[in-house]
Amino acid sequence: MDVALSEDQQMLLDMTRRFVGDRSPIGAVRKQADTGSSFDRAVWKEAAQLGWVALFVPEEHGGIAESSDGVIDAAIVAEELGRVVYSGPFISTCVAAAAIANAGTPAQQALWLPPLANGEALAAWCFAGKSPMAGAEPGGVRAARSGDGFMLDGTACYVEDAAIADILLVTAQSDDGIMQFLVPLDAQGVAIAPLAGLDLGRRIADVRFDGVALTADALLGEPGDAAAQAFERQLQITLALQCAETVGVTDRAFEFTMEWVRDRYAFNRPIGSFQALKHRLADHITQLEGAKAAAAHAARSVQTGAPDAAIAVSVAKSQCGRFATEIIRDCVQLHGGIGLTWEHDIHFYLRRAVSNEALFGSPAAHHERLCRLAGL
Amino acid sequence: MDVALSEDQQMLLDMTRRFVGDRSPIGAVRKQADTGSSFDRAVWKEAAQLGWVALFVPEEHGGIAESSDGVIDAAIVAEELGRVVYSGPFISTCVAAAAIANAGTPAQQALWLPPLANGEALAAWCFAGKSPMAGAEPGGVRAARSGDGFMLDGTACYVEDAAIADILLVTAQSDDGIMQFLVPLDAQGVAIAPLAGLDLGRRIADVRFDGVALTADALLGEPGDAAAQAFERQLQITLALQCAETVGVTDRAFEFTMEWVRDRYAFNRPIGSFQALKHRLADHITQLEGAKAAAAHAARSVQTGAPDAAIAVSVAKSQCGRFATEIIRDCVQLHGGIGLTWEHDIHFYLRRAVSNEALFGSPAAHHERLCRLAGL
Amino acid sequence: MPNTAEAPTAERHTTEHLDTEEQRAFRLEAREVMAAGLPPRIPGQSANSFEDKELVALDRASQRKLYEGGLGGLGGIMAPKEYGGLGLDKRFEDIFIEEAYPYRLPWHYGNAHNVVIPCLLAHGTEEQKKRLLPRIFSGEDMWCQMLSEPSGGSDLAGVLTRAEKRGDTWYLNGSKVWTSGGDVSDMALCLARTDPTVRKHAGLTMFLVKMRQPGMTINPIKLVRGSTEFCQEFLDDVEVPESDVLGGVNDGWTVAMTQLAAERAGMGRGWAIGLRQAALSQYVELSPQYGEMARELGLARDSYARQLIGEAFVLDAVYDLTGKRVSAGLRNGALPPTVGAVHSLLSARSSVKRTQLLSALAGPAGVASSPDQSDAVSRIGIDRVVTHRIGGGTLETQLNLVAERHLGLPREPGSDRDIPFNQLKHNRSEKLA
Amino acid sequence: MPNTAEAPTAERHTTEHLDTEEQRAFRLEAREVMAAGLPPRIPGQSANSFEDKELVALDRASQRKLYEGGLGGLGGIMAPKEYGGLGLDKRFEDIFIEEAYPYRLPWHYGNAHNVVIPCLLAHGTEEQKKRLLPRIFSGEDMWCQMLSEPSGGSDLAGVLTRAEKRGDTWYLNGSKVWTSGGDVSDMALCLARTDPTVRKHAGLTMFLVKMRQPGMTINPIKLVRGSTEFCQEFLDDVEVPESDVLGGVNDGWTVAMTQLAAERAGMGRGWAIGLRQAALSQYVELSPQYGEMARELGLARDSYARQLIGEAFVLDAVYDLTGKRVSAGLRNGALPPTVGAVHSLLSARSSVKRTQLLSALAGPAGVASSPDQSDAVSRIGIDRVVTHRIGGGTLETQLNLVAERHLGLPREPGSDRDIPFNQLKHNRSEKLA
Repeated sequence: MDVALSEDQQMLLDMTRRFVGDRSPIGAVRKQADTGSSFDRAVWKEAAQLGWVALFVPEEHGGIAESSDGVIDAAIVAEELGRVVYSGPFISTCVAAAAIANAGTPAQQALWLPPLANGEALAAWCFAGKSPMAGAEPGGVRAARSGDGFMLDGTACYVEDAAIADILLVTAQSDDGIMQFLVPLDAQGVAIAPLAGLDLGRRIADVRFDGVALTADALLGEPGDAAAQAFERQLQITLALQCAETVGVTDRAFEFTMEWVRDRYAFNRPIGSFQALKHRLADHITQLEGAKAAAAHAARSVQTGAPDAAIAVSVAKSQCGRFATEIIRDCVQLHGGIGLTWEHDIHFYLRRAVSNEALFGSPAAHHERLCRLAGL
Repeated sequence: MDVALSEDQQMLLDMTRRFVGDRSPIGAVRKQADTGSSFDRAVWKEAAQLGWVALFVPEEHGGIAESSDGVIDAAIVAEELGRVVYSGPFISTCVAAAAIANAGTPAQQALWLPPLANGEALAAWCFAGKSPMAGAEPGGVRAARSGDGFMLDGTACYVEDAAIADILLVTAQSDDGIMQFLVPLDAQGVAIAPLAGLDLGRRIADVRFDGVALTADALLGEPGDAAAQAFERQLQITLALQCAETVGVTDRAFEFTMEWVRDRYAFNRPIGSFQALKHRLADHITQLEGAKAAAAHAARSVQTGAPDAAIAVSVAKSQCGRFATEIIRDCVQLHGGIGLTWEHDIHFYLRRAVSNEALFGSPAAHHERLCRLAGL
Repeated sequence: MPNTAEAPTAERHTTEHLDTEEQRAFRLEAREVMAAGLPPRIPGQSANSFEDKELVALDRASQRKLYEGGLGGLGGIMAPKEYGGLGLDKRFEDIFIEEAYPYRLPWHYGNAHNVVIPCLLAHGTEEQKKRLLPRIFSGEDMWCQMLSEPSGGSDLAGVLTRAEKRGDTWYLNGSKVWTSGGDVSDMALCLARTDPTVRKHAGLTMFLVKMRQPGMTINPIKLVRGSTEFCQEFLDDVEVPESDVLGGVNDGWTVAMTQLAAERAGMGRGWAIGLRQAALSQYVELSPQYGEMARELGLARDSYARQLIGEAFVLDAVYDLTGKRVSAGLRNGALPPTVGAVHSLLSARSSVKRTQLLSALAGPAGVASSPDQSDAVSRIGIDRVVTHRIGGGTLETQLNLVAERHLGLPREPGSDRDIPFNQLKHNRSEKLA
Repeated sequence: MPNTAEAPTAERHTTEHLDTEEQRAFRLEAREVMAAGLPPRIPGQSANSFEDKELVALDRASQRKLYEGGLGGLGGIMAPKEYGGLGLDKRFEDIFIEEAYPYRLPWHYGNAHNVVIPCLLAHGTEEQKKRLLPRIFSGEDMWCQMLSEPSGGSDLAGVLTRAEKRGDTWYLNGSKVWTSGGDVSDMALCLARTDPTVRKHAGLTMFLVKMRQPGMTINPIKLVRGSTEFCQEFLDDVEVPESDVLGGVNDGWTVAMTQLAAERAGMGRGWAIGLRQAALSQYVELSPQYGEMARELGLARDSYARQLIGEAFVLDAVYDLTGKRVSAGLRNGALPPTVGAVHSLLSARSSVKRTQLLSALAGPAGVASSPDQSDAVSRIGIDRVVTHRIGGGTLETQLNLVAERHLGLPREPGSDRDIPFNQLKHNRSEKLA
């Protein structure tokens, strides 16, 4: 989150924090894990009314894109969602809405944007393959022209929210370059293979496409360069929001760890008065400030389409990914035994941090991406 | 150095420490740096009389190999040399002596082993190329048969002590596999290009071979597998001694840093009573014990020709290389400003540690080597 | 604290050629008794897993069989005869361990062996030793240690559990936590405060407490991974007869020190046992598992992945070699006893680093695992989440031990050691389970 | 402490369109004076390098030219007119900095600008301000700070240098160290102990000391890399007239606090100046130098080398972005003033990490360099040796600042703050040069 929020943005932040505090506090994800239930759909619909997805949807389709700072505002929301390890499909749905708003035909927009904006429909984005660059570039799915339509084959890996989605946004490679499609979940040949996720508030799956036949109107935008640019923009939005979420996760875990070290006594002193702990915490806040700076810049650059947007998201991903895990891991350490119990909240924070570090491109993948962006 | 020294080994250690303490204390390398002089040849000859090189030379050529534990004993010496950042050509000369003792013809042995053992002659080993694996595998020099003899071409990089050597041990690649040669320094076409060394007690150079014609008797041992094995053994000896030296460097720097933190007061307390410093030092002694364990095991395995010798030296190199630098770097930090002055000894220690880390294969090169040894 | 390391699996080692006649006889007897009564060693099986009630029951039965077969049970070989032991020297225990190689020993009596027996021998009355020790050797009593408290963290002497005497009986009230095997044990060493008006180390007493009695509520603690090897106990007027004070009243800290020293030495012995086996494989071996992971992930040729794997090889080898060095140095006296703490710290640091390296290797496969992935890859994410251990003290305690005991650096000033306990600040007691 | 960062080199920025008429006039005047009197900016040239006596002399001349041209000299624009300044507001200083873009400003007066002038304004007598400030603006006096002592380390209030009064004159004896530019300065702020019988912060006094006088021996300190930007001074009955006490006798700590706060704010302003330029490049750029190094080393396609480079890109970008964030947060008040310490700490950590990454990239080329290697590769080894800086306080001080001031964590207990100075333990004074 930026150091300078507008009044509207401060209101958005306050409203989001109040809403998730009331309707989906950290206890919600524990309850889901304990009961094996999924996220609360009713809460999602209420959230949609607050405009979470509408930020990316034009007014004519029920959104507020024209009057908001899309990615920057969504990053404010994402950071708040991170603070409670929220389990709804925020990023997936926002990205799909942005993609359809960007390149959809009037019919596609009219069909999908209103229900995405008002919480009636959910979307998932299928694009990753299995490689060291998984999640940071397209792979896994291939498209071929077939008559007037197209045929999809392959497996999209690490797809968030596929199991609950109504529509799949699919990025595929083809002989004509990148192609993107909107594929209904019930299309013949689509199969979802759920993965065991470390983050108990996420639903991740591999999505198999086994000769999935699509009519021409499934195509989203123009194949080739336009689709490649659209893909890049979708990835940037995803990363900007993921980093903002990671910042929220870390910030909150750091916050309650600070309370713990101030309140907890050992040897007649608050443990936060021991110099070794103080120095570790000093290093953590320093890297956390770095993560905040990088995440805020990423959101700003992506929103404004700045020339450094591609660089900015990879920088943010590497910094947020690595240090969130490292900081929260040490916060667990600082809690002593209690931090290792199921009943303590902190493991939900660390699960999300570790998960976010690895998904949508590991730090290593983004280091490689930065080298490519630098022309190396 | 092993935790269990024999009486003889303890004597060797005591004698070496006394000798370098008297004749080549840490001040010697500073003096050389200040005056631009090289190492003290007279000291080297005295040292040779103590049997430093003779450890690798059979009795018939004036050595004591049969009655000593070659690499293990030499590692004891090397560790002591590290403690004073000794600047003589210990490792180069030992390795050349071992190589000649291993595969030399009677004539080669009779010519070179006595003067190497008694300090009259010095040797340097040319084998490294320029690649991520530089120093951990042969490269740089190629040999070809030419009439009855051979022709050498190429550049051996990062050669220690070439400028002061009487004889070059050269490992070259050829169509018949690895070949090794003994090349006199004044051979036509040999040119030494000194490098600017970080370690002020070392002389490092690139050695160029420009159509150097050798007669058949310059060949050392059989080309092919035998030479490859001889190369590997030379590398192992080098690494075992380098790691022992690095342990000595680190142990001594850690020792005087411990004295410093015990004696130095800030805020009416010894700075060694501050918990953050204590924890850093606890981590350092822990990794230093790891380095000692790995270095001692490497010397033992190389000396006994154990099946894990190749692995052991790479493990030791990675541990000693990385942590020596890290520990001494933090020791500099713990000294405050004085540690950054030319007049303080510690930079000589850190220079050698950083230099040892990079030479004869960086830790990264040895990680790669371990993967190859693991069949990956 | 549990020994969560795997039971040793390296090659068999024997020193049979060194046996005296008496030792040879003992060896053959051991061989026969073990063949008849012990379950086989299962490579990879946990040494201790108090969660696995069947394994605990199996160990109880094994301990009884060893005892009935005349081998003294785990911990009984070197114990004096008058307390039910065999009264033999270390050589016999070594033979016992050698012969046990093909079998599973009753490792759940490891705590009794390492800690409880030495404490009872050092501080127990004649009556206590005669009454309690044989019940350990025979497998009747399994023991746990109730030391830590939910208010306490690493400040062991800060116990809040109160013991008050009414008539001949002590009544204990409070809560203990991180007790391994609390729910399967019969007896406990329990530290409680008997005088809060003196400085904190001075007002403590060690009690021998029956675990199954009114007023004792034992709740397993669910950990992040779902396991429940530790318990929290709530003591509500738990009764201890006067005769079950161990050592003097208000002298409990002395007993606790014996206990901690025995625990540390036991850890040493613990891995010495492992190492005696591992030492057979005196060579460093590169575990094939990292390479297999890389192949599974399609990264076998990636130079960055190979760096991660190479560094993991080094991590494992250095940990192994340091263990051997420490073990050898302790045996021959070349290293001070405090060096054990260095090895513990290396263990903690190595496991964090290992999970970091493997997480980087696995990428998304470590946090979202498909059924066709190997377990080694799939568990990387959760290993990264639960990389810290409860046993062996907190990292801070380990760091302080190394700095103060091993390096001899000064303690923190401004200690609370001289202030009456009831004037100290402490935490409320949290309920973990 | 010196600003060792390179002089800013980013693109030129102007806010000319916002000028009032008066500002416009000032701008044009500045433009003219600078064009006539200032040397050109040389990209990559150090801002401060007290070793480079020619550069110091050049800066003295530039300062004089600015002053004589009516621009007040560095530090003079906002200073009151009665002390030789221009008495203008911040907007004019901003214009001055904008217009100075093509030139080298007299950065060796940065210390005066950032620290000395604020201290004199805050604590000086009317006479002192009138006498001393104009000499700074005009380039006559260059100032240094004599604070640290060879016995002192990070314990600034532990100064041993004694000041004793005989008649109207104070006599100073002792040694000071890490004085940037001690050998080229004319005047110094010097902290000395005037009463050792009271607690250490209470017995200090700040003196205004002439550097060139009998009894003052100034030795440049040779650093590892060979440079001599710092000095050690030995004071042997150095004389200071009564009129050159700054602030009250025994109230020197108050002045020192102003001085440290000004220095920190100055660092803030220091990079604010840099950033005002860098902010023009509001986008993150990936420096081509790492890629060039990789190509030179033949590692451009090596996936491990690319990881090292990628991480270095991130390190630089995050440091840059954090600087911008801190700067913006300080300007708009969204971040507390203490956040500056966070940025300093990040700088220290980043530079260590950067040298580590680049060392791994360079391998042997970093420690044994051939003449045909680039300087960027050749310097990696020595960078790794001298990765720590003297300026900005020790790492420990930075960590304590962040922990205590920024995070609000408690100070160490058992402080020495209430004990008379002559009962404290301290170190002997070492000779560094």
